[in-house]
Amino acid sequence: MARVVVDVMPKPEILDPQGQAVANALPRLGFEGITSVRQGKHFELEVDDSVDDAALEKIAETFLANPVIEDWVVRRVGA
Amino acid sequence: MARVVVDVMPKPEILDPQGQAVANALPRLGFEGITSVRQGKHFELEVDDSVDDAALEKIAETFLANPVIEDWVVRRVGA
Amino acid sequence: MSIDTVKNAETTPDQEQPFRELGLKDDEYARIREILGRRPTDAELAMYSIMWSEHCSYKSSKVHFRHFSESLTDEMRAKMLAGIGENAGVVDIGDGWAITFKVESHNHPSYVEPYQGAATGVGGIVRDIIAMGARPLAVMDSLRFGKADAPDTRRVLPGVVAGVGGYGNCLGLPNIGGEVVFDESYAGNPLVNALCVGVLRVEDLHLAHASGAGNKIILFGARTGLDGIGGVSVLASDTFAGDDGSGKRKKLPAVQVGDPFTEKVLIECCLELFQQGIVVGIQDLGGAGLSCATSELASAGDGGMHVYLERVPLRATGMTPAEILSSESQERMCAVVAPENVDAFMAVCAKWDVIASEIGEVTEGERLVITWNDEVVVDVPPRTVAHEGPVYNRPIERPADQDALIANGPESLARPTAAADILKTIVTMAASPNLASRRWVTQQYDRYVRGGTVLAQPSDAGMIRIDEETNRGIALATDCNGRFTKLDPYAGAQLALAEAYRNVSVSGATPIAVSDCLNFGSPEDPAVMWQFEQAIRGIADGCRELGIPVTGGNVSFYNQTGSTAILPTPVIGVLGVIDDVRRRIPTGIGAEAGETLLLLGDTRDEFGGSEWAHVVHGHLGGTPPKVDLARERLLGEVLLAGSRDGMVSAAHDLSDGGLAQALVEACLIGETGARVFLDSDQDAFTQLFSESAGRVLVAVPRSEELRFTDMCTARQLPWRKVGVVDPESESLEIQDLGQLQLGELRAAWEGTLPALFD
Amino acid sequence: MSVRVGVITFPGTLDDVDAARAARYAEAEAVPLWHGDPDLKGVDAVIVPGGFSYGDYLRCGAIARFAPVMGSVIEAAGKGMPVLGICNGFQILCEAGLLPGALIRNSGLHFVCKDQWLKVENNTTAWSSRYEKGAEILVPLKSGEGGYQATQSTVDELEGEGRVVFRYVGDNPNGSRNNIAGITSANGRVVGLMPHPEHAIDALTGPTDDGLGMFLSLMDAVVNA
Ligand SMILES: Nc1ncnc2c1ncn2[C@@H]1O[C@H](COP(=O)(O)OP(=O)(O)O)[C@@H](O)[C@H]1O
Ligand SMILES: [Mg+2]
Repeated sequence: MARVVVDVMPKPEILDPQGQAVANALPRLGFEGITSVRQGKHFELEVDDSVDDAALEKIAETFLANPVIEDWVVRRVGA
Repeated sequence: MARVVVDVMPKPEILDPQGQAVANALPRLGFEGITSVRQGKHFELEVDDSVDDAALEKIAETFLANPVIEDWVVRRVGA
Repeated sequence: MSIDTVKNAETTPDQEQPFRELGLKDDEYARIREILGRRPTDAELAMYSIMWSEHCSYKSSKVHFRHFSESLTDEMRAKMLAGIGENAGVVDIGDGWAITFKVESHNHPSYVEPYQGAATGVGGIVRDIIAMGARPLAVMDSLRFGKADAPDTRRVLPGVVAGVGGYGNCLGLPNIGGEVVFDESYAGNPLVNALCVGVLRVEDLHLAHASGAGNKIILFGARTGLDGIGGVSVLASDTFAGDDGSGKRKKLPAVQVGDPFTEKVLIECCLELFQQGIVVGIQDLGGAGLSCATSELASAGDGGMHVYLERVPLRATGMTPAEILSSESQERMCAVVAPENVDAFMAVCAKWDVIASEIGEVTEGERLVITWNDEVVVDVPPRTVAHEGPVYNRPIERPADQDALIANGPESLARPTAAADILKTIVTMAASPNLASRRWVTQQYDRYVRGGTVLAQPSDAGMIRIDEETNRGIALATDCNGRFTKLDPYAGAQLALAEAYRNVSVSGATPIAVSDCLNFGSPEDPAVMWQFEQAIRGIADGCRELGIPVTGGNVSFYNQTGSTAILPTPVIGVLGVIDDVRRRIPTGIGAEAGETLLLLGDTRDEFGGSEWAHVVHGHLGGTPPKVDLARERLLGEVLLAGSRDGMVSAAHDLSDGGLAQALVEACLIGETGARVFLDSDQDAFTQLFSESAGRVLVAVPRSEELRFTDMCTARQLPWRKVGVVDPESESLEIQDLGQLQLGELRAAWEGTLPALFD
Repeated sequence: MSVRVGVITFPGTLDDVDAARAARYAEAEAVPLWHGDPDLKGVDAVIVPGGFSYGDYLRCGAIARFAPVMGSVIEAAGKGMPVLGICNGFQILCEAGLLPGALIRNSGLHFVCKDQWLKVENNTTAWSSRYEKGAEILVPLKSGEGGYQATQSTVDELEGEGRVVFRYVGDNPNGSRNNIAGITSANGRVVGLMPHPEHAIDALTGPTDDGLGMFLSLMDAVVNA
């Protein structure tokens, strides 16, 4: 059994309305000094040991992320 | 200038329909061996050096996460 | 994990139990012991405490419901297929169609977690409608918040609106109306009342009950988790204190997260089950989860029931029987199925990917027995849980300050007299939070889905076509002016009823039934109980006079911040029928060339509780406008006749803000100018801003003017010509006062909510 | 000859009844297709309707595009069958690669339901031939994730080849690039758009009957094929 994290983020050149909204709101709420915010998705998976890195990469690329607009990172955490 | 990552996840006892939907879809797509999926949000912030950990914690708690139903982790990455 | 069984309870009669923490009074706990002849088990205690709560047992309100039944006439009873006491009322609307509808509150959860609270409120009321065997048709949401510019309103309102939309949109139910009201009294206690309406064939009505020994009980839909079991988590802790770090269950937030997709699939699954005729009945799992569903099904049936609790599919590990019984996990239903139909039932669930488990069966006995891995954890007479809870005759006392409130009338408030001031007041009022356009809210709701929506926001009533062949349809409106109810709960409740009735009438439909959601402060406060009793009597008497029954509703008590109660808010939903939706009456003027504007009804100097007094003077006092239900009925009849004969091209009821606001809305919605003339007999201010009830602004094609006014005269309905529609004009012109440009009015009316909440 | 239009239902599809009704208004026969069944039942065209397939929690259309029926739709589209994706259907067609680009959260972050003016930019597709080029039509828009996004080169290509079929008129309601409301495949047979023509087929239940033109266009395309 392993824990796997996949982070999916909008590509830099793609509009990120959610991150934008957060960035705009922060100064209004009195938080200064945040120069940029991007918002994406964070997945935590529990996977059997039989699932190899190639399968994980495949899941991220074909399913968890849309490569047209998103980048992603897959990492195994803990043991 | 620092990069900060905030991951926000539904609390374990709270229903996570998003993760659930992904978990249910995976076997149908031919991916076996994923026993659980939780889905949350991933924020990447660029912050001035003037922003201290307390401020970041405050931003996460009061704004990025909803403490009633979500847990969160703040970490500084790179330099 | 050691489980408290009946056997254990019998041998440990003196074990201390945290019944007070669970909300039970000493005498209520004593009664449970008396019923059982022993102490309750943990699981039984959880069941009784939830089912005997105010929310589930109606213990403070029940005695007052007799006003509803006592006021029923044969005329009112005739069309009612199911009334108070069922999941939702059902009325026969002709052609073999029946309509079921109900309003329910989800106030407190929406304050704690606005998005999920409101979302699950919509989910819950929709399940009530499905349980009747109906296809849900549409939803509405009646909302109350603290002051519009208060910081907390900025937290609560956007979340609530997004939640109502997020859930309803995903279910594919058009949102066809509602209310948004701001008043300081709701600051710590917003109101989120959701309404759902559904349709079925008369012969398909299913009242849930567990009859027929051997029939199976099937739980289907979402898994059961730790949601909403806040209170009951004390049972799992040694100390009853909960958060003591003992490794036992922490006190959990009583928040549920909704999964609208699961509910959408559940709807389709239920409809297919009903259609195939393979269920005896279906019961929704609402506030009290399995405790409620099992005890209600069993007591509505003619036998007992045995439930095997370990068969319930769980989402969390280590849940105790008490927790499973009290979980409020959403999107679950319970069905009673004859053994020979179980396979077919399971096949339908499989088609929709719905998890289903046989968790028990109907038995010969009279007891509800629940076992956990062969140990009996519940053994009770089900009626004592579901229906024979405590009933209170709470003390009632007219508040000491009621007279002072009434004495402090609006007469002394400064009124604008100069033309420019009156015009300015019109703009100020149009931009005030309670009168401003609701578009910021309603734009987040899908009103088109399923293709049956004939009228929706900003119309006075929502209207849905239910039969594409005959064009038969229904109309719905909800209303309540809490300031009127505060000044006089009896009259105020009737004014709410009158307004909702009128809103349905102006759409061209005929009102036929009422559902209400009674939102009040603490029933332990005699002044609140006085308001409550007065309001119920007002509604019951009013319904009798209008000839339309209350078919169901919901009571929500304890709506208060600290010890300050909210304005008494009996939200009234009125359902109407229309034989042909193509003759609906729109709200906006200007659809036909050459329209005359007529004002129907009497305008008196009535400003107690008015929006003008509230907006301009922050004043609340005096008496509310006079109620005349016979007049409302007459108005309805005249509008119906006018719509049948093609004499009315638009109609808009007058309510908050009076004639001025009605004119502004009719012009802006119709994107048309108008020229208005006031009467010389009465001062301009009163004519424009009075909130006298029983009035409607209608537009009639010039060719029909005489015919229509003759009809009004013949039927003794007062009318007055107040202007003409001018499609060429870009302004609302009021003779002797001046002009208001539509652009300026639109900016005022439409700008307010976006400025506050974007 | 009767024209058979398939209307797909996924779990969570909402506007399938409306799409079927619109097809019938255009005097086609509406044929229900089920997500789990790859059989297209011999239809002449397919509509992928609006809704929230599988809840759309992950990303709109992300799960639906893997449904068995979609394999058949992709194959049929490759052979020139007309396919229309409306709202969630548009999102699914993009996810499935039948149309380029993707749809993201509205720039205002709210679900938007409004009557929206559209300009017809291309009247040579299987679904838009009944309109005048440059005509303006009023149909409902109702979506939370309707912002059309694609790389600059994709947008340039679409514009260069005249493959933008509908464009928003007036304020951009959702942040779509170049005000794009709907696009077509290179051969003009597959069209996707966020607004809902099937909700504008009669003035009783919609703002206009402007949307009917899309379904009538299809009748021409099939009959003349
Ligand atoms: N929360 C809401 N949800 C849906 N529709 C709403 C909501 N609030 C107001 N509306 C709609 O906006 C319009 C104007 O509301 P309102 O001024 O309260 O109507 P009225 O005064 O006729 O009762 C109506 O069509 C009403 O149904
Ligand atoms: Mg009204």
